Amino acid sequence: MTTIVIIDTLLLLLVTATAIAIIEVRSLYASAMLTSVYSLLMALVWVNMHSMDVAFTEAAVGGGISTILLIGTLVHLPREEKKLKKRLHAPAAITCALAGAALIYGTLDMPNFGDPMAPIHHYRVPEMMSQTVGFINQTKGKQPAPEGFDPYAYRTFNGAVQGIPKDPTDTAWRETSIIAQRGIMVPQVLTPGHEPHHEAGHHLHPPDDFNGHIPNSVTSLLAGYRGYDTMFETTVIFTAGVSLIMLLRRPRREGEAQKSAPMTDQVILRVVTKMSIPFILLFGLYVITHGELGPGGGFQGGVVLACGFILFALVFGRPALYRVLPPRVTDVLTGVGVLIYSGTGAACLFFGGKFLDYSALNAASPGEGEALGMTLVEYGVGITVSMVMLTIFNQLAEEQSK
Amino acid sequence: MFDVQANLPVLIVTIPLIGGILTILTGRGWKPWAWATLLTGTIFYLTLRLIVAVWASKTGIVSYELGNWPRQWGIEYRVDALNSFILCIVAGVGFLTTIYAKCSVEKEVPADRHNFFYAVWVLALCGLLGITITGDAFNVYVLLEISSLTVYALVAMGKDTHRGALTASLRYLILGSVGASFILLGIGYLMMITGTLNMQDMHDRLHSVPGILQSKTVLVAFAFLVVGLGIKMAMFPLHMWLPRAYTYAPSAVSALLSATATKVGVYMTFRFLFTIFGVGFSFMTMPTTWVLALCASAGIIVTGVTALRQTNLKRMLAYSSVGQLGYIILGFSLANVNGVAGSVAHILNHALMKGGMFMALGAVFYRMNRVDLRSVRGLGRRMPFTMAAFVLGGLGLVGFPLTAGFISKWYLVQGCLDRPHMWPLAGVVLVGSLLAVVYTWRVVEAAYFQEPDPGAPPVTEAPTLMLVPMWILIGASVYFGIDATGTSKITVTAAKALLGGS
Amino acid sequence: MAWNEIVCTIFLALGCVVTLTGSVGLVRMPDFYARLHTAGKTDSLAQLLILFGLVFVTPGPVDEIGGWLIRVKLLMVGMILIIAAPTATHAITKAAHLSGLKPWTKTDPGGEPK
Amino acid sequence: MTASVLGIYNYWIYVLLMMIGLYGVIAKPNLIKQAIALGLFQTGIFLYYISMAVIDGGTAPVWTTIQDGAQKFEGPYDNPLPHVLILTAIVVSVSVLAVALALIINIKRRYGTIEADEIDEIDQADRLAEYAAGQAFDAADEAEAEAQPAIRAAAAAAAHAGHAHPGSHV
Repeated sequence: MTTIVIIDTLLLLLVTATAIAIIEVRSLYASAMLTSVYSLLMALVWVNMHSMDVAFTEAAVGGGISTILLIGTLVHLPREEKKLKKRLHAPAAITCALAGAALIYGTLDMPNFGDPMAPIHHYRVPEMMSQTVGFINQTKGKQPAPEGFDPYAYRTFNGAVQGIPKDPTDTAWRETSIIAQRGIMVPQVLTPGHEPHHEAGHHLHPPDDFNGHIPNSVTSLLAGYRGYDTMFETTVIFTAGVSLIMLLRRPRREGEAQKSAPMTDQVILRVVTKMSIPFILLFGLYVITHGELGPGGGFQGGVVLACGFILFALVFGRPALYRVLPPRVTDVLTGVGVLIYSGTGAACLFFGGKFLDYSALNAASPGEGEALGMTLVEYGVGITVSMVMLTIFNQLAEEQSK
Repeated sequence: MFDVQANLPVLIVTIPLIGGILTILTGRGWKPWAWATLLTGTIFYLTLRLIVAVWASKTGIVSYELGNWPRQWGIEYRVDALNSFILCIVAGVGFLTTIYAKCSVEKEVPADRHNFFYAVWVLALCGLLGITITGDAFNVYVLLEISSLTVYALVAMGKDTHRGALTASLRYLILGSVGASFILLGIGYLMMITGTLNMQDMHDRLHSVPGILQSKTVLVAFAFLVVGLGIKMAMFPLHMWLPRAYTYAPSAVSALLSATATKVGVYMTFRFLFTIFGVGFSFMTMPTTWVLALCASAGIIVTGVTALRQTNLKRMLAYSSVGQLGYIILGFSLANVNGVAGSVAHILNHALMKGGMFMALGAVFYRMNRVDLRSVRGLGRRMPFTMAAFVLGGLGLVGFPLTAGFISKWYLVQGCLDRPHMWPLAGVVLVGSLLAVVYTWRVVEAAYFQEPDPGAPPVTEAPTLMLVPMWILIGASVYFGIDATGTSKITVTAAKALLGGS
Repeated sequence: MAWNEIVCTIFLALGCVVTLTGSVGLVRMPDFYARLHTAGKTDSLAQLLILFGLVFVTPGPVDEIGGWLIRVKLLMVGMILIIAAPTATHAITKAAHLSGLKPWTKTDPGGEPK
Repeated sequence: MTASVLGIYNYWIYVLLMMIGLYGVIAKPNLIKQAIALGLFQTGIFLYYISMAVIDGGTAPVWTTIQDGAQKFEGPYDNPLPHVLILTAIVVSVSVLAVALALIINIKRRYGTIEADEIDEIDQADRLAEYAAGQAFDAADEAEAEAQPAIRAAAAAAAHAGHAHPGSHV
C-alpha cells in the first residue's frame, strides 16, 4: 500500500458518495453545485495521481465553467425535478450492473495499478519521450552538455550509464534500460543515425529539440506528437460555440436595449471585482504562457480568462461587457484562435515541412522552431477557448434576460 | 508554395477546417453558400486526386505522418483502397448536397445565421472526412466528436419547422455521447494492453505478443467497441436516434446525414474489426458473425414493416435507411469476399440512392411545406422530375436490375450462399426487397395514380438548383447499376485487402 | 526534523484544527447564517495557516530565485483567498437575505425549513 | 499478467462512477439530470485513463529543471500520454454539455417542460395529430370533401396543432 493508494481510496470514496448524491438529489441547483464539488474532488484525485494538467483543467472546466453554465441554464428552468413514482429504475439498474460486471471482467487481465511494467509504460511512450532532449537552462538559454555526459547513452536500473549499441536491430538494450526495468520516463537522447523501431527514410526530429525547451512533457506531447488531435479539440470547442450561437442567438432588432440587471446595490462585490479582474486576466495569460514550463496551457489559461470576463458580466451587467467586447468581436476571435493553430500548421507546409512540423519554422535552429510553433499554438488554443466559453455564457445568459 | 500532391491527405481535412471557420466571415445572402460550395468542390477534386494516387502507388497505401513524427508515435494518415473510396463518396455527396442546400436552407433556416449554418455544415464534413482518413485510434474519437457535435446542431436547426427536431437532436446527443464514450473506453482498454494508439501498430502488437489476444481485456474492449460503433452506425436495436433525427432535420441535412454520417460509422467498424482486431479474432474467435447477422436481419425485416406504416415520407425513408444499413452490416458480418464487397458497394449505392431520395423529398417540402403521403398525391404530373428521381431511387432500394442496388444485393446474396448454413440470410435479403417494393409502391401510387388534394397548393417543378444535384446522384446510381466494372474492381480490392491484407 | 519542518507541522496542525471546528460548526449550528458564519471564517483562517505552513517546506535553496518563486506564489494565493473567500461568503449571505430567509432566533426557531 | 484484487481494485471505482452516470442517463427523465449524469459517465472514463498513467513512486511528468548545465534526472515520471488524451476528452465533454444545455433551453421554450416522459407524450400527441390529419383527409375524400366540412375543420385544427409555424419561436 503506497500513500498514493491510501489517499486515492479516501478521495474516491468521497467522489462516489458525491456522484450518488448528484443523481439522487431532487433539487437541480443542489445537483449543479454538487457537480462542482465532484469536479474539485476529481481534481484532487488527479493531483494525487500526478496529473497536474488534467487536475488544473478539471478544476477550471468542471468546477468553474460547467457549473456557471449549468446555473445559468437553471435560472429559467424548474428548480426541482419531478417526483418519481419508483425509487429504483429496475431496467436501468440491471443494464448498469451488467455493463459494470463486463467492464470489471475486463480489468481482471490488466496490469496492476501503478505497475511500471505495463505495456503502455514501456512500449511507445518512452521512445517518444526519449527521442529529443537538449541541454537547456531556463534562464540562460541553451547550455553545452556537461563534461563526460554521453548524449547517446541510456541509464540502467542501477544508475550505470551505457551506450546504445550501434546495430539498429539490436533491441536488447531496452530490456536492461531503466525504461524497461522501472517504466521510468527519463528523457534520453538517441543518435540521429540510430533509429530503433523505425522505418528507413524517416528523418528524426533533430536532437536539439523541444523537450529541452519545454520541460512539461504533457505540453510537448499535446502540442507536438499529438498536436493534430489538439487542433481538432480546439475545433470541437469552436463548434460548440458556433452551435450555441446558431441555436440560441436571437435576431437583434434595432433599438432593442439589452436587458440585464447589474448588481448596483452590491458595493462590496463591485469593489472586489474591480480589484481582482486585472489579476484574473493576468493569471490567465500567465497560465497560457507558462504551460511549457509547468502545469497549464491554452485550455486552462483560456478558461481562466473567460472566467474573468464572466465575472465582469455578472457583476456589471452584460451591456457593460458588450461595450468592452462586442459580440461581433468575440465571434471573430473564436475563429481566430483555431485559425492561428491551423495557420501554424499550414505555415509549416509552406516552409517545406509536413503539416504541424514546427521544426520547419526555423531552419537555423529546429528546436527553436518547435518552441515557437508550440507557443503560437498555445495562444491559439487560449484565444479560442476563452472566447468560446464567453460566447456560450453570453448565449445562455441572453436567453435568461428575456 | 508547397507540394500539393505530397500533402493531399492532410489538405483534404484541413481545407474544410480552415475554410469552415472562414465561412463565418462571409456575411449574408448567397455568399456563405457559394463559399461552402467552393470548399466542398475543392475537397471533392482532392479526393479524386487521392484515389488516383492510391491506385498509382505500388503498395496501394498512401501514408502521411503529421508533424513528421514517425507513425507509431505521432498521428498517421493512412489511405488505402477502402478509405479513399469512402472519402470520395463522402466528399462527392457532400459537394452535391451543398449545391442542393441553397434553396432548402433559405426556406428552413433563419436568414441571419446562414453563415454559421454553413460553417457547421463544412465542419461536419471535415469531421467525417477526418474519421475516414486517419490511422490513429484516438484521432478517430476526436473527429468523431467533431462530426457528432456538428450533426447535433444541424439536426436541431430543423426546430423552426418542427419542434420535434430539438428532442430528436438531444436524444441523438445523449445516445451518441454514450456511444462515443464506449468507443473511447474500448480504445483505452486497447491502449492499456498494447501500449500504442496507431491502428496498424495495435494490430501488430495484438498479434505478435503472446497471450494478449486471449486476454479478458481485449475481449471486453471488443464488446464495448462493437456496442459503441453500433450506436454510431445505427445498427438495428441501437438505432433509436436515427428515425427522429432524419425526420425532423432540415431537408438538406437529412440528405447529407443519410448519405454520409452512418456510412462513416460503418467504415469505423471496418477499421476496428478488420484492421485492428483482424478477421481471425473478430469473426472466428468471437461470435460476431452470428450477433451482427441476427441484428441485421431483424433490422431489415422490422424496419421494413415499420416503414410500411409511416405516413410521413421522411420517417419512412429513415426507417428504410436503418434497414439498408442492415444489408451493409449483414454483408461484412459474413466475412467473405463477396459479402464484404457487397457491403462496401452498398455503402456507395445507398449513399447515392438515399441521398437522391431525401433530396427529392426536400424538393417536395420546398413546394408543399410537408412531406406526408397525402402531399405527394398527383405530384407525378406537377413535379415530374422530382418524383421520377424518387421512384428511380426507390427502385434502387428494391434492388431492381439495372440499378446500383441490384449489384450490391447480388454480391450480398452471393456472400450468403458462400458461407455454409447462411443461405436463410439470402432469403432475408429478398424479403427486405419485397418490403421495399411495397413501401415504394405506396408513393408511386399516390404520386401517379391519385388526384391531387383539393386543398393542395398549385405547385410547379422544384428549382433547377435542387434538381441538378438530385439527378446527378440518381443518375450515378443508375450508371453504376449498368456499368459496374469500375466499382466492382474497387470494392473487391478493398474487400480482399480487409480480409487478407491485415 | 529540521526547524522549518517543525514550524510547518505546527501551522498545518493549527489549520487542520481550525477547519475541523468549522466543519463541526457547520453541522451543529441552527440556521443558514450561523453555519455560513462558522464555515466562512474558519475556512479563511485555516487556508491561510496551511499555506503559510507550506511556505516553510518549499523545496529549493533559500538563496535561489526558484525557491522564492514558489514561496511568493503561495503567499499570493493566500492574498487572493483573503479577498475572495469573505466576498463570496458576503455574496451568499446577502443573496439569502434578499431572497427573504429569516435568521434563527430563540423565540422564532422557524428560520430554516428543516 | 496476474492481477491481485489489491492491484486492480482502483479500476473498479471508475466502473462504479461510470455506472452511476449511466444509471442517471437511463433512469432519470429530467433532461438536466441526464446531461449531468452524462458528465459523470465521462469522468469515469477519464479516471480510468489517468489511473493507467500512474507508476509506483512516480512524480508529475514535468522534467526537473536543469541547474548549472547539469541535467538532473529525477524520476520516475508518470506516463504523460493518457494525460494528454484526457485533456482533449475533458474539453470535448464540456462542449457536449454546452450544446446539450442549449438544446434543453430550446426544448423548455417549445415544449414547456424538461421531463423526458412528458415530452414523449407531447411528441406522441404531435404525431397522432399529424396522422389523424392524413386520415381525416382520406375520409373526407371518400365521402366528398364538401359534404363533411366538420372533418376537414378537425383535420385542419389537428394539422395546425401538429406543426408549429415556421419562425414562430418566441
